[in-house]
Amino acid sequence: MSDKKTIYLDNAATTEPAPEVLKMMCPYVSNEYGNPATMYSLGLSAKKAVDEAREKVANLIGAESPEEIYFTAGGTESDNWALCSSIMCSDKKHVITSSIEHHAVLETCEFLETIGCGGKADFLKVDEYGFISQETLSEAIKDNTGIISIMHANNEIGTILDIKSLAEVAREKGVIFHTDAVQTVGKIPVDVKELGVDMLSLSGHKFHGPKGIGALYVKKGTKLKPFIHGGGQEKGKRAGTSNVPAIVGMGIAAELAKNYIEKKDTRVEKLTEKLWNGLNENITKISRNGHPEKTIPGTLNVTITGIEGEAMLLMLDMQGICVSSGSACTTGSLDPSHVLLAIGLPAEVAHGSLRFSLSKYTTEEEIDTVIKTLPAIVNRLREMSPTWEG
Amino acid sequence: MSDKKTIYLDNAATTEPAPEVLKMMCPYVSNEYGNPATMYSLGLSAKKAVDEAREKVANLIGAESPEEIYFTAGGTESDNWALCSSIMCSDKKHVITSSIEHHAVLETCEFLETIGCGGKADFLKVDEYGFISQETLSEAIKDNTGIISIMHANNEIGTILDIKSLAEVAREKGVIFHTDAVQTVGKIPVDVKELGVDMLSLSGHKFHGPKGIGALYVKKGTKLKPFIHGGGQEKGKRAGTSNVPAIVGMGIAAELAKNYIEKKDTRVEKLTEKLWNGLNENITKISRNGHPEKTIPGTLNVTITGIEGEAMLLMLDMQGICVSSGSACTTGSLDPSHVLLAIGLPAEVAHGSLRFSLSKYTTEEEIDTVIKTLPAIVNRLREMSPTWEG
Amino acid sequence: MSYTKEVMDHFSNPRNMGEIENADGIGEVGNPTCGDMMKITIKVKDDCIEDIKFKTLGCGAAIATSSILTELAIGKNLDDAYAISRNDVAEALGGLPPEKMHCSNLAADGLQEAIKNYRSNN
Amino acid sequence: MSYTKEVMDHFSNPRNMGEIENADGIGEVGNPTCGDMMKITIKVKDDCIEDIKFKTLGCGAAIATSSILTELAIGKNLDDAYAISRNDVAEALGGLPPEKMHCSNLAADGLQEAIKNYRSNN
Ligand SMILES: Cc1ncc(COP(=O)(O)O)c(C=O)c1O
Ligand SMILES: Cc1ncc(COP(=O)(O)O)c(C=O)c1O
Ligand code: FES
Ligand code: FES
Repeated sequence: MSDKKTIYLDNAATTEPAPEVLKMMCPYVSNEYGNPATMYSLGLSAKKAVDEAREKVANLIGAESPEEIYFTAGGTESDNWALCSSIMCSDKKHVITSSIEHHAVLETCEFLETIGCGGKADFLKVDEYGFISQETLSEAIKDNTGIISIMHANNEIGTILDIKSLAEVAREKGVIFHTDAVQTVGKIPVDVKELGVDMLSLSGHKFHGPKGIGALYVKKGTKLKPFIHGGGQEKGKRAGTSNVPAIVGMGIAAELAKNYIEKKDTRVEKLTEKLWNGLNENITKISRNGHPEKTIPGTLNVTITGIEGEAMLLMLDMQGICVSSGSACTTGSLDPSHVLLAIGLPAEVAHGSLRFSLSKYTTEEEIDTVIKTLPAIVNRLREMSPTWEG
Repeated sequence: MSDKKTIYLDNAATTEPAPEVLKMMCPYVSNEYGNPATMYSLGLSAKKAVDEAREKVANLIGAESPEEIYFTAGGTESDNWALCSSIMCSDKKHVITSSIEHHAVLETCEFLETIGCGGKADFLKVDEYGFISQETLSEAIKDNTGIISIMHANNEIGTILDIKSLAEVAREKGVIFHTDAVQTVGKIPVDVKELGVDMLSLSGHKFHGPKGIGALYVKKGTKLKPFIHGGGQEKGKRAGTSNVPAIVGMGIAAELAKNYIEKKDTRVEKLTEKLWNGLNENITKISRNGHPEKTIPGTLNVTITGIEGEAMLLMLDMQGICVSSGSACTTGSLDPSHVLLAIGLPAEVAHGSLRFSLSKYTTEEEIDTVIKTLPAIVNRLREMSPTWEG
Repeated sequence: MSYTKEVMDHFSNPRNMGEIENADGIGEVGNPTCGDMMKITIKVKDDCIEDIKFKTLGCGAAIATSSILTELAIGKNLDDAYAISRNDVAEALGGLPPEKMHCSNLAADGLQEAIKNYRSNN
Repeated sequence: MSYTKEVMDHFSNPRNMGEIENADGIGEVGNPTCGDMMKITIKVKDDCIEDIKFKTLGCGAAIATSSILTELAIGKNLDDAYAISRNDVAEALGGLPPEKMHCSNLAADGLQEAIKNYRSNN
């Protein structure tokens, strides 16, 4: 069920593919169905389309060469790959990451600790905004540190970390630096050379591209061991028949995103501030999580005292408003968000959190509706609560 | 470049998605873009679509329950997962497989031998058709055999192996049995209970579904450890935002394939025989590889003495005919097909092989054109050859 | 994860929400750290539950199970009311997602606490 | 993997394909086990390559490099012809895919063998 009136504010979970993306993907699903690994013309035209998309993705993140882009099935696989490649193919078995990473990084670390290859991970503490200092990182580096993986921006609270300064520490100590940039690529300028990273993960469906496609940037010269084995695709580094339509779609999305970012449109930031101000004026005991300025445009995470997030989410949905409570991936779980706990929120407060994530398609009217709708829902749920004193 | 006159005979590499598949995928790429892991309605309708597709795939392969189907990014990932799960999460570190498997299995075996988790693989010899006897398998099983992985049908020569009898041996010895059924699912009846397998890999784009989507069947009760980590998707076993459009598309393809198989249409078999007879009558020193009857309908692998496969492929392509020489995945490589060597062909003969793979969309007219076109190409190339004596 | 129509009905139109003043029995269960708290208040007459109200902080399932519990309990004698199980609650709602089954404990436990409280006072 | 227009041109319209009868020099290189074999025959006059022909069993690149080699060699004096390198061959074809670079060896080697054969006979 999707009707015109749905107000979609969960763009950090997934986004609506751009109409241009759909249009360009279509031929590659229908008559241009060739396998780019083959030698006949139908395959070669598919290969050409894949190469063009690779170039567009390379352009979006300022890679030196399209050869540094490896297509994957999504951000999750990119994260898994970066860590497994670095730890499995090296004597250096120590991983440093942060306590606010996406589960794709956190659980891969746990995995590396259990398969008997000798992996060991440390999870850096963050401050109240989600930041990590150069000192904290520097102190954690050991002789056998094989990779440092710290996210560019957090998917729940939106905080953008100072990756440039952290990657500098890694470079000085000669450790490979990976960043999960799934939440920033396509939304803010991301330049791998400027950031100084060796590897970077991105995902198509987070910036109005298709689902099921992502990429891993690997700086030339960085050792890369395959994670999915079995064919010559992606220069022998990532096997499996290339997902041509999705690759083409992500390429177009990358091109659109680049144009969008270059326009320096601040509409989304302004709408986000409007949303925060509107909620803050009309709801008591509400607070904002994450850094108010160093944040992904469009992401607003709030905690509202005396309510549980899921109940708010369901009531908003009844009004046609889609938001997320805690992390999208753990909505089915009962634990409070590990990110909110890591930035110091008590569990009972963390339970009452909501994440709004806007996109360039979000309208002011939609934000007005949310500002009008949520306070009544909060009142209603607080009325039901045995702990709320008013 | 794709024009009406392309004769596509490389359906073992990838197939043209059915028009019905495209039609049903469309809404899930455009307005039904919700993330099925979320709780609001847009996500729930996506979840429903995913569940329906899961049921259709379960139906196609006779699974006891849709819960036994796990979606992946393709056949390659399914193969990698089955092997890694069984070896990494168990004390039994020995893999038995065959020497004619797809690289997705072969290279994963090599990978398991190198990451230091203690994996060790044996590659069973096959006979001239690609068959393996119960005795051969039985003798190879050791106390620490953790998984047996033998393909249902070979992608290069088409031979269908007697998986039922091999799985029986595994069951008697209490070893998990996996089959790569990427080439059979959707083309011939495949029933996991009838076959008696514990795990089975399949891939959407091989039966007129979309690229970038596959599944692993895992019989209830079989231990399954995640391979791609980081989220609650697929019951916590396979992380990453669900590729809803592709899943829906594969569901439709599964439904169409089931209907098609039930009709017991023998057109494709007949066209394949016609092709073989036509080539055999018009080309000297041509022979057919693989078993002539126990074979996937539509797959015809031939070797033609005195010519190199790629040259034939390129000349066929100039006439608008797409075929494959050796395995599609290794066309870029210079080694003769490991499968043809395994069934006993000398390297110099193996170099002169071509694979034709038909689909239900192949027409008799197309086959007639190939029969008319190839003999002249063969003559021309033999004329160029310093070794051909005529 | 998705809820049944019954759950969504009780969640959006909860029955007997509120607090009975001068209640004969009060049951408080749950823990805000876990994100869920419930308070059941009952009025008892002739060993039967004459009136019952709830207040709940929690997820959709917690609110819906509270609501249906009050409907199941009202009018029952104390022994029968005490015997209402988590499964009774879940069943009356047409089922709960597996990961939400624990929420139904809260409601049944809350009522049992209220009845115990009433009995200890009388 | 894809070939340049020049490769495809030489592959589909090979120049100087065949065998010179009573050749002054014959070069045979390659190995059918590897899928490639080449035979170069030359006619020499005044220390120059007056005529040259090839026969090749091999991939598209092998055939195209044979063909372009004959064009590069014809009319050259033997020393210059002997000096034609695999890179010259690849360049003249507008480049070869990396995995096919080795095929260009075959052609240059074949010509060198033919010249050596001619010289050893004269
Ligand atoms: C920060 C971050 N990393 C990784 C992922 C995983 O990306 P995908 O769903 O494309 O696998 C996500 C989104 O779910 C994310 O927000
Ligand atoms: C037998 C076999 N297994 C596995 C695969 C890999 O499937 P996919 O390309 O969907 O990853 C293929 C096809 O390439 C195949 O033929
Ligand atoms: S009451 Fe805690 S999850 Fe339902
Ligand atoms: S001649 Fe062997 S691959 Fe080209």
